[in-house]
Amino acid sequence: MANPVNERARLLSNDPVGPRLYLMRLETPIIAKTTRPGQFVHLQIPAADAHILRRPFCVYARDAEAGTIDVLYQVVGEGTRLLAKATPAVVDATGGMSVLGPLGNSWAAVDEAQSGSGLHVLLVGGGVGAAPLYLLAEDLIDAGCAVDVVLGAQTEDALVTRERFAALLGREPACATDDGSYGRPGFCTTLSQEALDAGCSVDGAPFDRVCVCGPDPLMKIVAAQAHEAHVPCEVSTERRMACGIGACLSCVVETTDGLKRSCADGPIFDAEKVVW
Amino acid sequence: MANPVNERARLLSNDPVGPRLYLMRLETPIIAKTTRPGQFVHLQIPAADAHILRRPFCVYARDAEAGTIDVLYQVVGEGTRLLAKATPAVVDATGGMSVLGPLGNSWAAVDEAQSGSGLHVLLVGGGVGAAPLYLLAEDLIDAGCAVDVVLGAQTEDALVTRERFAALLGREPACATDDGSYGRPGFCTTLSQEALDAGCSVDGAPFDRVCVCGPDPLMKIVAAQAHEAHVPCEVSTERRMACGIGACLSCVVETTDGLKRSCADGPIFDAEKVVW
Amino acid sequence: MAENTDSRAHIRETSVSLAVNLGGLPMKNPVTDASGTFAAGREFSAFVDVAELGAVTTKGVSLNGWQGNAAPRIAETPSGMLNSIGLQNPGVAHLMADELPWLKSQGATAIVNVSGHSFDEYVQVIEALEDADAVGAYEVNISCPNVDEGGMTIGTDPASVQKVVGACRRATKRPLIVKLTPNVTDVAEIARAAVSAGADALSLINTVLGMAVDAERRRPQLARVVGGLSGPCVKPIALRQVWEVHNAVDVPLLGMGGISSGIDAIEFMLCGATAVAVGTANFVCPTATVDVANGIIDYCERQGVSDVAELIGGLQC
Amino acid sequence: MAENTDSRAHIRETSVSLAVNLGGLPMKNPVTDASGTFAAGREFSAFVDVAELGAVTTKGVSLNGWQGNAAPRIAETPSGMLNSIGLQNPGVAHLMADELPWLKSQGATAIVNVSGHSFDEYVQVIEALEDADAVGAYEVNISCPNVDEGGMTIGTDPASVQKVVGACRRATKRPLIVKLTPNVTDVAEIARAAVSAGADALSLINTVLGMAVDAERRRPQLARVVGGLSGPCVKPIALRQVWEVHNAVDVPLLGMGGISSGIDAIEFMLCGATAVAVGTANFVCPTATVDVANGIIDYCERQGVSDVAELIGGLQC
Ligand SMILES: Cc1cc2nc3c(=O)[nH]c(=O)nc-3n(C[C@H](O)[C@H](O)[C@H](O)COP(=O)(O)OP(=O)(O)OC[C@H]3O[C@@H](n4cnc5c(N)ncnc54)[C@H](O)[C@@H]3O)c2cc1C
Ligand SMILES: Cc1cc2nc3c(=O)[nH]c(=O)nc-3n(C[C@H](O)[C@H](O)[C@H](O)COP(=O)(O)OP(=O)(O)OC[C@H]3O[C@@H](n4cnc5c(N)ncnc54)[C@H](O)[C@@H]3O)c2cc1C
Ligand SMILES: Cc1cc2nc3c(=O)[nH]c(=O)nc-3n(C[C@H](O)[C@H](O)[C@H](O)COP(=O)(O)O)c2cc1C
Ligand SMILES: Cc1cc2nc3c(=O)[nH]c(=O)nc-3n(C[C@H](O)[C@H](O)[C@H](O)COP(=O)(O)O)c2cc1C
Ligand code: FES
Ligand code: FES
Repeated sequence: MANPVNERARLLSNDPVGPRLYLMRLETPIIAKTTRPGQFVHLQIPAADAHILRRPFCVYARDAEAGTIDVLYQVVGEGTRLLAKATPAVVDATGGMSVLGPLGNSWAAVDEAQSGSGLHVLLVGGGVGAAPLYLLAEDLIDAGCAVDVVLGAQTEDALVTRERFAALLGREPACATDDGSYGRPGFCTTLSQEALDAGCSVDGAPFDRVCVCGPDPLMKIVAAQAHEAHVPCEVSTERRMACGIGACLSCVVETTDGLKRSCADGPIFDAEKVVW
Repeated sequence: MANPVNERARLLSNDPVGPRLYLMRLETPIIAKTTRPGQFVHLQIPAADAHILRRPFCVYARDAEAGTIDVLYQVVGEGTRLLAKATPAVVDATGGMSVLGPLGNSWAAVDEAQSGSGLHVLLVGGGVGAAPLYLLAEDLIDAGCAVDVVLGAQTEDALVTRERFAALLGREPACATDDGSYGRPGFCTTLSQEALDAGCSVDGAPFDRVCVCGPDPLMKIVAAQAHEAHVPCEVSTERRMACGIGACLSCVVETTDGLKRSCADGPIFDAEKVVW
Repeated sequence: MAENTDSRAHIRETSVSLAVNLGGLPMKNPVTDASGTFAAGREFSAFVDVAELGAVTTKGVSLNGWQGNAAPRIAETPSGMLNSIGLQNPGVAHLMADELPWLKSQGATAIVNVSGHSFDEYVQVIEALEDADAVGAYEVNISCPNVDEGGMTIGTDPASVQKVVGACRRATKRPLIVKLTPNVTDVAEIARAAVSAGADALSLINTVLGMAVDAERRRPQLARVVGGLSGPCVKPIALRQVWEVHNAVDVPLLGMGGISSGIDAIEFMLCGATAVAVGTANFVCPTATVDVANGIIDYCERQGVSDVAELIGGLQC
Repeated sequence: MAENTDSRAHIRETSVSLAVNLGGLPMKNPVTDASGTFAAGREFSAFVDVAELGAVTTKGVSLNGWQGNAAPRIAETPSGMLNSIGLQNPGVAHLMADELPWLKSQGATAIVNVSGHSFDEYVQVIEALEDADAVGAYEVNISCPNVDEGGMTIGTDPASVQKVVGACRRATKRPLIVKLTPNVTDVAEIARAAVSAGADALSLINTVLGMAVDAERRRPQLARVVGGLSGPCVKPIALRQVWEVHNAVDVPLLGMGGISSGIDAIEFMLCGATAVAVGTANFVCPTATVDVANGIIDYCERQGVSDVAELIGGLQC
């Protein structure tokens, strides 16, 4: 892994893209070059000095040449509410936004794909958890994998990653919405189960890997489905983080190997090892 | 006095005008209409949620028609440092700046000028203390007074109110600079003494009033000079303020009538009553 | 300051039942101001209608008045402030002649915050106030230095607390709220002492002892060196102590410390507060009391809470 | 994490004399990290060169290691945070096998923060560490709950403090720093107890007990309900206690609590701290320790201070 750095980033854009969803583009030349799929950045909320903790977000997309990264985020609390208000002018006026990264490990699937060949990988993303799977899909396809994507969201307009995935895959990802406004009505775990049952949509071969990112309950169900199907599965954990670099032990994940730090030993863990 | 209001102001401009000096224009239609000379506004520092206290600033100029007020301020600490960084875009993005005002009393000289006639008034402003004298000069001249102005500053480029006063008076105010870069070298108390000795520059008549604003030591000296010359003198006090409206007793000024609240009983006090 | 009803903030209509009872004091809603941050309300009457508040808590009053401390009396700190006003007040006679009649004329409920430098002084202040009909309850501030005990803060010693509260209890039948200091090892112990001596309710927290330094001039920022910390920064400490006291005694609590929104108030109620006081936030925004009340209404409506009293002590852990 | 010297922050050259002596521990400058916020430094080595710091204070270590508390373990509060890590640590053997040799290889000075659930455990941890040559000083954290005394925090009772400090004192000749808890009525009394039992230096403050609530879900934000408050919000409390302790005892003090800039550090030194520790600020910015040291240099150069030790206790009041 590349050393993390603390970049003073310009905010290039920060726009609403769905219900409580925002897409932010940051100018972080070093992080844009060095981030691997699944890694995250730890952001300081701009112009909010009472909010001292950084906020962790996965990198959704990166453009090494332009030196930018994209973050897709949902407004859930005070910090993300303030983040959504940040404008390029505000961030410029406050001397840029402090972005620590790239942090954390990456999906083992990428290493495996690069050493082995022609893996069949199923990606399952719930809600905003779809974002970190995009970089993964890119790298897996580059490495010659066959990739199927299952996305779940509450409503159609929350399925904001669908088009990027469709463009990358050259076909529609399988989608489910809670309210049935798009794709299969209900939870996306039905789709992940069907995919595991049917095999890869490209050639019908059984999957070699499942990678999931989303709310804990979703990841737990998909991990169980993968276990059932004897397919190795990785999950991306989310814990409250202070340091983000492995020093404070705020972000522990219980695993069969003991307590692990989500920020430094993860966020990606072998699903078999996570004690849910 | 008009009731104070809490206006969400747009910041129209905020520009450096001298060494650590900034001129800010705020859109506060009600305050612009109701402010009397000597009154102040209590501002929330924008985009700085750890800085919970407001900061008090005198109104330098007002434009009732345009609905704007000007504040001239010096960067002295963390709050004013952050204020100087505020841009119209930042303030717009955070929903406007909270401005409480108009607060405090006004110069008795104004009432007196409006009831009596043809008063001769000497205004003495030290440093950024010159700002609150400008509105006073305007009202006094409107009321038919003869007004002389003495200004002191550290350097020529800190004499930022000089031109506005010159335009208003139709002649140059008497100026002193600590470093001698403009006007009389040394402190402006030499000039105030000379003025008291010589009488009003308009017609040589003795002054009926002295109004001073500036650092405490300056006000103390000028008050003594006025006392010596048997001229009534008012001073504008500066104390650390929390509420700004007379409730918390943070801002007390010791007077011969007991402790008074600078924010509500002042900021203007009869110099004879202040216990320096 | 003349009335200007149009520009004042108002507590909005709601079907949520907001009334609570604070140890015998009926409050139309759970929101009062924190003593010393609101004077007796008059200075805020251009911004809020004090009659709409659950009560108005007046600034600490002593028998013959105190001069308070030297200036500077305040300093800003991260998300908070320090004060060393030193309980400046003009004495109980002035309160009765001037402030209480005004509060009564406004239709406000008054909680009178009582201070003293000796056990006797507390009692004498209460005795004087027994003649005033506009007093809804007393809030006894035991964070004052006591000259009887060598200047020690009464509120840090259970025996002194019992003594002063007992004496005040014998002086009145009105609801007696005892205001605790947070600067103790075990606030529950102090709370039990106050209740055993007859407190009808407890209020907490008073300010936390703190200090600020002007590094450039190498001087303390406050003339009295040390002062009381308040504002959002102390909220975690206040919530913890309200929770501890709620688990230790059975009387209702008036919670305060850094409350600036309805959500903050709800947090205190969930930890066991029956009512809440808004202090430093009044300096941040002069409509803070009303804003907090409206925020409580918003929360209850959003969460389907029909009676705000359901929330008291409702923390699930 | 591989070295990447180019992007690290460094303490700059200065003619100001920065060395201080903390109760027998020579420090090349007054800046260390606050225990538990820096692990043993390795995680920060992409950002700072730990050998440049006055010392590296390691995370609290117990005899056989502790699991710590359930998650969530942290919450954000206004200008601060709460933590209930619960002193999770892998035990003293791991520290000696893994962390201390690394610190030594870096050329860093180590202060080892020692915790225990009984008087004996403290002593056993120190006895184990006496075999390690890379220990510059011990910092005994007396804010741990003590099973010998029914779970009470040792650091809140002068007799327990004397007992544990005395026992540690007998176990070592190395500099013994005792870390005080701020959650007491009278910190000076505790400080005197620690010094009378043989402490060479005192460090303060540890975290302030606090709590945070998730109003929407009506649950505490921390799994353990109550946690320790740290960060800028506690600085006024910390400065006050450092000042009180400085006026009460004669040993050097290691000041901490909300330090995030050189000016903050100077404030602590003026109140009586010989050295300072940077804690929560490391989470805000991973170069905080070095930034604080450089800020101290800036201040000294601007003010013409040739030896930083001149500032210790230099507050004028
Ligand atoms: C490795 C990692 C990657 C993430 N990637 C994304 C992403 O790409 N897009 C996205 O929308 N969200 C992502 N999250 C979640 C995101 O960090 C939280 O939604 C955000 O921190 C909430 O901040 P807040 O101030 O709005 O919430 P508040 O609830 O007000 O925050 C209070 C505290 O809790 C923490 N917190 C609250 N919710 C979470 C959460 N779900 N996970 C971790 N900490 C939390 C905050 O960081 C803060 O310290 C990620 C989290 C982690 C750990
Ligand atoms: C009625 C009144 C009118 C004023 N008018 C002007 C003006 O027109 N232009 C101008 O430049 N300044 C004016 N001042 C002074 C101005 O308020 C302070 O310079 C400013 O508050 C400093 O804030 P800070 O955060 O930069 O300083 P810091 O020192 O960081 O502030 C810390 C605290 O001290 C208070 N404080 C610091 N210095 C002063 C001071 N000199 N007077 C009052 N409080 C202070 C701050 O408000 C804050 O609460 C006025 C003050 C008062 C009381
Ligand atoms: C300026 C000021 C003056 C105060 N005066 C008193 C007082 O007279 N009596 C009292 O019991 N508490 C007094 N307090 C304490 C407050 O009532 C309250 O307990 C404390 O400030 C915590 O609440 P807050 O954080 O909302 O301000 C005062 C607080 C401040 C800030
Ligand atoms: C996450 C975290 C873990 C901590 N762990 C320890 C510890 O193991 N031992 C200890 O004595 N203090 C511990 N502390 C307290 C700090 O060392 C320090 O005393 C306190 O945080 C105040 O300093 P600060 O405001 O700079 O963080 C911890 C603090 C935090 C925030
Ligand atoms: S956030 Fe500090 S160890 Fe993970
Ligand atoms: S600032 Fe509150 S009384 Fe003057």
